Amino acid sequence: MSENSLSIRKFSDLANPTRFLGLAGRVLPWLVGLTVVLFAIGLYLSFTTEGDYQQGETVRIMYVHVPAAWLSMMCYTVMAVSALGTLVWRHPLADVSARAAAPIGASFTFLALVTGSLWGKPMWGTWWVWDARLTSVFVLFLMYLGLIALNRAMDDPGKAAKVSAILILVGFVNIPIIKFSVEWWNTLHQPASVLRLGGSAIDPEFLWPLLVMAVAFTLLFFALHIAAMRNEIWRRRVTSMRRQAARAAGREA
Amino acid sequence: MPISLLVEGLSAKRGEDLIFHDISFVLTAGEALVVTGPNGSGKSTLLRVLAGLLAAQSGRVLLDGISSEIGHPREFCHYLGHRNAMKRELTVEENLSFWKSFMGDSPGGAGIGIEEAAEALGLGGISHLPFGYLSAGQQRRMAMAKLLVAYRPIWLLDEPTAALDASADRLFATLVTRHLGAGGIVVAATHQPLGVEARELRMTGFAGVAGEVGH
Amino acid sequence: MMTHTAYVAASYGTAALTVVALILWVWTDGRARRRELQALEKAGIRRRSAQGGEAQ
Amino acid sequence: MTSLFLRDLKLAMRAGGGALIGVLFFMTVVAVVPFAVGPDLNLLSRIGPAILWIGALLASLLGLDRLFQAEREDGSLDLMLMQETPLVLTVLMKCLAHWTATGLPLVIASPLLGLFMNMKELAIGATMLTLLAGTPAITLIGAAGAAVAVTLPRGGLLVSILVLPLTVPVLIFGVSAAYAAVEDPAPFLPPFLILIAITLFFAVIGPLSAALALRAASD
Repeated sequence: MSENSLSIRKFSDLANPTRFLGLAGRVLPWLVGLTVVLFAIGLYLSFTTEGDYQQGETVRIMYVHVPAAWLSMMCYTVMAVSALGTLVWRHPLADVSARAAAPIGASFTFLALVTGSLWGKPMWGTWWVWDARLTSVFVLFLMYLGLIALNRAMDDPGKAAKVSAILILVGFVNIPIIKFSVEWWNTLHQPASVLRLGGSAIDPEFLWPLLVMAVAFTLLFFALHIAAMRNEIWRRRVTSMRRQAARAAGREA
Repeated sequence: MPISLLVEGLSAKRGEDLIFHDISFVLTAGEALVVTGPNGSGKSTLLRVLAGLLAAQSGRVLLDGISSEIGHPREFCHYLGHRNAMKRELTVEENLSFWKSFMGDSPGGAGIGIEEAAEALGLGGISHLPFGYLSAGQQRRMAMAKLLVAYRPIWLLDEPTAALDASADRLFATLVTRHLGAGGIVVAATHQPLGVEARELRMTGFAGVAGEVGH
Repeated sequence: MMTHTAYVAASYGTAALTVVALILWVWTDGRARRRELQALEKAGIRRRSAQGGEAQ
Repeated sequence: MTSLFLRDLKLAMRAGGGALIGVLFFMTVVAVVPFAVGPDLNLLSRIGPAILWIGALLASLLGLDRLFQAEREDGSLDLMLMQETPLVLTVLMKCLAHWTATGLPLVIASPLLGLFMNMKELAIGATMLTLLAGTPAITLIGAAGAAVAVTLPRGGLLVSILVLPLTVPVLIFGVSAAYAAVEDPAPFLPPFLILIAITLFFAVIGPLSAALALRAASD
């Protein structure tokens, strides 16, 4: 009970944007440093470990592709949680978080698509197949872009917050349906894809660099997300101060 | 050579209705004409005909005393309509500098700087704000700053002071007076007194009945 | 296997490009906002909540 | 004149602008096609250029109705009508800005979508080239439709209906040039040159008729 209230207090402490800015200022340098170190280790590992005897050099693409794909999904989850925060708890930072995450999520999804297609070309002989997994990632990408467009279309952040939160949640509920229907759609026309890499269990040889890179990318995401949230808070302050300036100019005259 | 605006036997239709008929007047440099009359009497229509935005049914609008060859008198006119012709998304500065360079100056004068123009309307220091952030009165005043950034000898003003408070009203009156003093011509449609020495054209609002020019 | 190296290089290259672009965007955005805030503060505009916070 | 170009670009980029929407619509429309026709790569690569062209055509009609309507709503159009600069030039400038903000991104995004349609590299390049040459024609002839519908409160759909039939020649020669590049016997250049000629022709009659319509619609 007391533990619960403590956690609630911490949670609402974070709700104060000024306090968030202070915290972000302290956390960011550490986060950035850790990210750089992990990337250095991850990149070293991913280029020194041996290539797969079947896939050759291209297996190294996995070390950026898999983390990017993982982040594309995690970012949407972060946005969905933020959307819940906006609608249910009315947490003032939730909407900032959702708004800041959208471009980052779109970038990582784009990265996952591009690296996936660069991996697919030598492996499958084509840049793109309308395979269930690829297709759902592409749909996810379109959803990110739609959310960014929605955010841009409304200049009042208060109004935009609720509407885009609703859209994010609708999308989140829809993702499993999309995935399911796409899988069903594809297997209807084409035998199950043989183009999955999960055929053989991942060798520890590949596991280590993959893990390190995944953690590094995740930290990168959080660093970017916190920095983007900070930017968004600043942007809103600038907006409110400008409105205030306009009002002040009216009073003087 | 001072310019003058000649209007001869002007009449205009909106759809099938004759709004006004056979209006004639001559305005010489430094003169102002205030067009008054009840709603729907054709004040706005007259201004739009003068601005070349509506074709006249008969009659013509001429400019005298212009040395250069001109296509249409409207090119020497500023038209301040009901709408402000400013983009909410752009800053005041971006709006004004666009109109300044797009409109250019008529021969015989030069527009003033943007910050200077905002200053003249009592709104200095906020031209970096997006236009949409301003209140209705401020927006109207910034739209008036357009009159100053690009030089036109003739100002056509449609209800210019409708959204303004008393002090802004006076400010605008001094601007109009200064424009007249520099040899400009002003035609304004208004309900309120403009606060400027002007002739008056009363529109009766009676289709087909001419207005009378009083003093 | 030669071309495979090219694919690897291309994918790492796009990854680096995307990440750098993202970082640059966040960073320049932050700097522009901070500059705007400073300009507004220099113009003598304070947030009302900030004034309240100092009074406490 | 450049100030008008820059202002319209800025407006498109700013919040609420239409620069992003067009590309997004393009991508969504093209991405939906495989769901309808099935993921058969051979079929997709065969119909790819046509699908890209239809997507680009629909996407460039999007937002065209606001070209003059937004200017009319805030009174800017009145001032543009009054200036010494010929209205035709003003319209042409607005078209160029509109194309740069909405048409050019379509051209840039088209290779990516070409990959999704499993098109050959040559086909992708040819389609991109024809889009680059052909999409300005859509904007230019669309301006005439936008000017005609400027006073209508719900002109958006009407503009599309008015303009789509006029863009048929663009579609015909754009697609046939794109196919000619891939299929050997047909030469690429003749349809492509006709496409360019159509664009140049529309660059004249589009702004001219739009300027006439704007003058006539002014009230």
